Amino acid sequence: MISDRVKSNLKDTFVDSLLPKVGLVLLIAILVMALFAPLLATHDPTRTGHFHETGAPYPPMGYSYETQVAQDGEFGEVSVESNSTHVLGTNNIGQDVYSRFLYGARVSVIVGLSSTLLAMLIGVPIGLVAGYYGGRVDDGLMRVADTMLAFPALVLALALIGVFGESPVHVPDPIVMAGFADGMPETIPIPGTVTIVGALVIWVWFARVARGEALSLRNEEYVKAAQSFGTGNAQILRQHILPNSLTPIIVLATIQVAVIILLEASLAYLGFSGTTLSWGYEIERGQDVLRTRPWVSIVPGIGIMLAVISVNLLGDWLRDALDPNIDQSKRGA
Amino acid sequence: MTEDILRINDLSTRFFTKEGQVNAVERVDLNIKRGEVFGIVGESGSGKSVTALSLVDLVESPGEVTNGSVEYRNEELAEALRDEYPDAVDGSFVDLRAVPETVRRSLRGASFSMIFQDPESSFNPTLTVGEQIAEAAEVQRRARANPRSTRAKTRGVEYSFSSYLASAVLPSRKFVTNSSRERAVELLEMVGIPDPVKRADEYPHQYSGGMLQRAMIAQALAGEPDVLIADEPTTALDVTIQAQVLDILADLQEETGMTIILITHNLGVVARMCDRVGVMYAGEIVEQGRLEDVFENHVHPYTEGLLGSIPNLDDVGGRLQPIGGNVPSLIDVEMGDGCYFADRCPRAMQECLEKPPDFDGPGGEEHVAKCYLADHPYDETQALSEEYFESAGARVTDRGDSAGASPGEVSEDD
Amino acid sequence: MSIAKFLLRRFLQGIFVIWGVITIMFGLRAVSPGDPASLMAGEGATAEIIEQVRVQEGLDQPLYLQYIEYLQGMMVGDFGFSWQARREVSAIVIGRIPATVELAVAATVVAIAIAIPLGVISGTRRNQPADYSATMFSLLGISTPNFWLGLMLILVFAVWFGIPYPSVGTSSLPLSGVSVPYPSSVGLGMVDLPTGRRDVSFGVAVSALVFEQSLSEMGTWLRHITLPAITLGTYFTALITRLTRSGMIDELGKPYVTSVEAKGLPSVLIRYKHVLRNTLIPIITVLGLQIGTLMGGAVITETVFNWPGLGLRLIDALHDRDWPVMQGIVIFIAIAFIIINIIVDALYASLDPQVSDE
Amino acid sequence: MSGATIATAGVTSMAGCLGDDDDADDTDDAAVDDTDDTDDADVADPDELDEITVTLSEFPDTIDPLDHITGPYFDIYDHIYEPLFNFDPGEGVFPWIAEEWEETGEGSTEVTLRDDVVFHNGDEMTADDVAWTINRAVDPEKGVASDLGAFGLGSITGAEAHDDTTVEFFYDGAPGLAEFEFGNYARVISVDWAMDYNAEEDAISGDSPEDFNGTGPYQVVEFEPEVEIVVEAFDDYWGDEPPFQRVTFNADGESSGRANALETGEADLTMNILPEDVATIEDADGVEIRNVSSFRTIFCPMKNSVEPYDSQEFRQAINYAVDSQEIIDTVLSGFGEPTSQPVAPDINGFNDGLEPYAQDYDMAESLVEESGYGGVEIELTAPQGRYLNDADVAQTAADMIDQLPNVDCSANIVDFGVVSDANSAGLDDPDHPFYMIGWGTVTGDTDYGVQGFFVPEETRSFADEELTDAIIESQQIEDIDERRQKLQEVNQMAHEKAPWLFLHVEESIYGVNENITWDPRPDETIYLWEMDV
Repeated sequence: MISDRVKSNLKDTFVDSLLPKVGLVLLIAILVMALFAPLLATHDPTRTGHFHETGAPYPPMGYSYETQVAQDGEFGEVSVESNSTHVLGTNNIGQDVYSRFLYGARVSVIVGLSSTLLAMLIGVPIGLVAGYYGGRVDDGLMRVADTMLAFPALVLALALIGVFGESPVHVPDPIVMAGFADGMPETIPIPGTVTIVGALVIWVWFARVARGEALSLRNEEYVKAAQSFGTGNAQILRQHILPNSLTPIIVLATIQVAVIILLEASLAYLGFSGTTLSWGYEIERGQDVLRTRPWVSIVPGIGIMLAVISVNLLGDWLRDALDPNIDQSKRGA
Repeated sequence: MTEDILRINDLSTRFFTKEGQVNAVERVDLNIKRGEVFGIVGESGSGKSVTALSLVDLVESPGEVTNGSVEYRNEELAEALRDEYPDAVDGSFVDLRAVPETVRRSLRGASFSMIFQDPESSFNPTLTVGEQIAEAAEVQRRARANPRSTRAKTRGVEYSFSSYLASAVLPSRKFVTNSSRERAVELLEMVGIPDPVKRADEYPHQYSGGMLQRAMIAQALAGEPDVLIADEPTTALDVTIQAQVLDILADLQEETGMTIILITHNLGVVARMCDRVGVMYAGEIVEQGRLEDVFENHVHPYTEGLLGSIPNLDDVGGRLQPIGGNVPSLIDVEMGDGCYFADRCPRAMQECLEKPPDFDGPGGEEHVAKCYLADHPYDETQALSEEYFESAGARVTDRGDSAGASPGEVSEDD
Repeated sequence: MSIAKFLLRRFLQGIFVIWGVITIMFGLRAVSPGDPASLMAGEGATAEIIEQVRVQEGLDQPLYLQYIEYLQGMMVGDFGFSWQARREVSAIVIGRIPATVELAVAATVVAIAIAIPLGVISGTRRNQPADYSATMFSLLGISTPNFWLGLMLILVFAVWFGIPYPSVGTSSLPLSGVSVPYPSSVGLGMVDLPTGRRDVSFGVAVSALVFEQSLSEMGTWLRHITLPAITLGTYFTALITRLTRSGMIDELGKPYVTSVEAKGLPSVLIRYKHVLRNTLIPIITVLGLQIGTLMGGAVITETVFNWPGLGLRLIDALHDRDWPVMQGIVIFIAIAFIIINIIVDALYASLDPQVSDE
Repeated sequence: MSGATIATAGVTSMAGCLGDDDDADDTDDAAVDDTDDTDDADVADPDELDEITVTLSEFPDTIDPLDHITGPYFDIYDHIYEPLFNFDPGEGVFPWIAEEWEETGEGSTEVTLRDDVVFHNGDEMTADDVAWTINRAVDPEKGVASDLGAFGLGSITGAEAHDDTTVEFFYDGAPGLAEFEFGNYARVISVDWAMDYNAEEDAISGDSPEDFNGTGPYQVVEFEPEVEIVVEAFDDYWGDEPPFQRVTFNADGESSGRANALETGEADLTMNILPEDVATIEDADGVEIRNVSSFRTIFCPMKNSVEPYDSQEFRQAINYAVDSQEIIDTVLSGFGEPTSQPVAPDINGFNDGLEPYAQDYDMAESLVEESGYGGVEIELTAPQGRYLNDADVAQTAADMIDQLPNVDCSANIVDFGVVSDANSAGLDDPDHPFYMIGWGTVTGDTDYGVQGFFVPEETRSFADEELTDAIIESQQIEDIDERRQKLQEVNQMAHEKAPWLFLHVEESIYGVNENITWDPRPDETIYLWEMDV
């Protein structure tokens, strides 16, 4: 389990350097945004129609822009001022960019965490069993793992979505249900297929790490001792192997959250996430109007970047403090 | 034989670590004579290796040579540098600390070379041994063609950036000429490697430890250096191999007449090889002199402790005797103002709470000790009580901590 | 074991994995919730076409027979037939390879050329401004979604700086509104006015250069590929910088470096010949795995910039639900990935003399 | 007929102009200069504009001229495999390759062909070629199971050549329908040439210019599958010389990419410009926007086999909840016109007495209550990238409905294929009962705009006996005015029964090099021979 040495390492590396602190602050900010989105949002993120009187979207606070609108087929140049209730302006269909930014954090965090958790639930037991028993079970797993790794993550995800389609899951919002945030959506759509596909794409990393740990732990004295007392394999796995494998698995999980966030954003950008309430989709939406209304794309992109940076920074910190040997290759999407 | 080749004055090296400033080398004065074998002996963490690295300016961050001079006698060099750096040149001596780094760098290999204690980690695992030795020969060949210019070492198309990159990826050898490669084979033969032509093309992991150490000696000799610094050259080796390696060193020294600074904690090695010895403790040279003086007429209780009760030179036990007490912390704030050994010293006196100057020892000339006992005998009435340092507490920490506080360069395997 | 044996083993493993990849794709088709025949017939197929597909593709056969046939087809490079495009999938795939290879190679070259020196500088000047900048850059680089980066590059270069950018093989961004005359604003005299051509392949550009001494084709090629290559290469640049930096720091702490320094070798030789070489060994293994990321990134980059490669075709196939093309491209990418990894292993083996003793 | 695929885009292929403005006689001296093909950005001198690039929004997948029925194919292939007849929407069918035709009995029409038509490979076109092509198209067993045959030529059963220039078409539907079908969709392939491609069994496929062989004014000189087709004027064309010597067709899926191509001179004509990019093109030099209100309406069918859409009150409530003018003004930057009925204003049978449902939330709310479906959750399924800002329109509409206190509505953005399948799956398929789609009434007649959605039992998405009967009744009326009146009634009925959420008429927005004289057609077809420089 987590030893004192590890704890003091964690503390030392945190105190000594700036980056983990930045990461933690960012992460807390993102989590707060995600958790309290209904309270922090100024508008229902799905509500359309917040337009300037000219029919054009609002720019972010403090900006104004010139654009052309057609009224009755005639073009005219108009100047569009910002509106103080829409801090970051509105998008193509008059939705509040700031509120969608907050809810985008929510979708990213939910998908990132649930997909990673699911991948852990699939990968860790398989990896532990393979590593602990070794032999044919292990060989089989390693071949499957090699095969899974032969697919670039995004490509495999696309193939899976191509087969199974996209299905958004409408998750009720407890804050709104409890009546704390009137006027906010009661449910938010989470890209269900993407969550599962994400887990299917990354589980193999967990299996590999868990296998490696089990492989080395099974030769430890206390495991041998337990075996000699006739403790069942399942119990040994649960009581000895799993707890002692957790450190690298936690480090890996942190990094994989970033991978999933990027994956979800990419799929949403490509139009395969099944929900429009996503940073990735919002970037795609802004692509058509990049020249005139760049904020529509810029804002959600910053969201993705900050979320991924925060997770990466924390991952670096954990890795440095917990397990300097964990493979760099486990990052990336 | 009596001419000094190196005059080291007041040399201090500090490590600036998170735990505080570590005084690894503390105001060291040494004169090394041309052609002699000078031994530096001491416990782990006493600063021997850092002293050696300080001489050739290889102390790495967070370490830094903070004070002192290292004067090197070299007529040619002195001549060449006299106009440009008048302050650094004194007669035929050049103060290496007062000239630019490029100059010091250009002396590496050609004037000073080093042998390290762990041959297996001191060779680059991905290049052949022959290549690495040839490289050293090549550098010196180029340097000799144009002694003052470091640029001469990096001239030519093969030194372009792209060829560096290519060399990182491709097993290329175009940095060394054929003559250097032949020289490498000669050197390998010289240190007694059988079948040197074939061996030159092998990688370090294909060598045994003893052979690698010989290869390292060959590498160090490639530049025909004035001064060879051997840092624990036999520590990592088996006893029988140790003897072979020492023989080779001794033979080579005899042949070439080069100066050897031998750093070791092995008194047997010292006794066998050295003309003169310096004993280091807590970054200081606490006693130095001719081998016989230090071994037989030592005054410093630390030297005495090191040698144990062995009274005569012919019967040196080999390993250092354990000394009661703990290795001192070298962290600046934890070091007192007095003699650093006082807390472990069986004959510590009141006056030892003030730093002792160098006193002439009872042996021949150049026998010097940093101890009041060299000046006057032990006075029991002045003795410090046993509990004195225990209550002082802060000054002495347990061994584990001090090892943690010391930079890796100063700790050795005992 | 010799290097040859090592590679042979890797090759055999590769074959095994390719078989696994093909089997997984077959399995996906089999477990797909819809009717496989309508899956293969693609979007908007009529009942007649679906029936025709069922018979011609043998989808009315027992599963194991279908599987054997499927494997046989793959073995001779037959990726199937696109009922939507009425073409052999292999022809479609082959047609799209050059664009993707150009992009991936350009990105990799850019990444390596920038990242390795940057990583070395960063690793050798720790905690200096250069190191901090490189660290920040690599942190941002690995954290920025590349489709967004692509858009931002277009925004900055094409829209705000008013540098006209060819639409072809690019997104999206109208550069009009840009009133500066074209060639001077680019600042590249060799760049022609945009041609009516969709795109110039590298091969065409090279042959123009060689046989006609014409720079303009090459200029066009460069102009078209610059932003996509930067977009795709940034993550890699950041990753390699990071790996090089930490590898350099690790390696520089090793005793052999002091030993090499004591020999009097010039520092540039120490860094690039000795240290970098050892740093590259772990980097190369990581990069081998990361080629997958590069390929995934290519899918996105091609979409952003409308670059006519495999990735864009894959996305089109998915939108059209053209299963055979999708499957063909996925299998092709996986196989390419496996082969690249074998090549990487060969490189690794040639760099690390100890590999043959393992 | 199942409308799914036809609905996909500007489906038509009628021959356009009557030739009166076809004075493209200035191209004789415009020899092709291969070394100078990079200069088409130089738009200053119209005389040099004999090479143009047309950038479409989608590139054809297949090269078999019968193996498709959607816009991008016709936009390219009609210049290679020209239509047999000249069809003008709302006006009727006029001679082209077919010089004259006459009904010869129950279910047959005899067509007389020109005798001076040659294929690009030099073979003379004969009635045999025409008959074979028609038979190949309509027989699913022959060649490809052709969309063109199945949908476009749905009532045609076959054809037979009598001599070199006479061919007889057979059909099992009304003569008017048949005339529309062959007038619109008949093409000709050389039978001898096609046999080399085993065209009786397979689709014609290949990747070289020789794999095209039509009678059109342009022949293919370069072909890169999925990327571009380059055509040049065919020297032995029977008709007028086309206005451009050399034309490159390519595609860019992004509106802004197409706009960009136009502005940088890489394209001279491009289509489906999004409203967001209109201003950019308007600002640029040498190019301009040409837009026309199309025959295409955008709407959201509600399958009345599925709750809550079985309630007329509910469907009306949906219409009252959505302010389509507001959507046009904001999401479509003013391009479009709200609709009150299935078809667009210029269509025969359009009822101009009808007003679009005006947004009225109170009315909508009470109608929902009346329907008994208060509190229901619904989902609007909509495509992305098919129609102008389709996903944005759908999200806005869904949100307007969502603002009803007693209805929750969200938009589900999917690939067009999903919507298309939902549409053709008919009432039995409950998966996507409320979806957004567009339909181009390319015939210019209301019948074509409503019949597929309300009549055929298997594929219709709305079942209402009264409405179905009215449509069928209208089909039997011979008198033009009487029929128009009946169709207006049909539109009136459709308005009241609210089978769809009526949105808007889609604007066709083209970006064009201003040196090209061309008025876009409302049926979304691009014919080069209608252009001039």
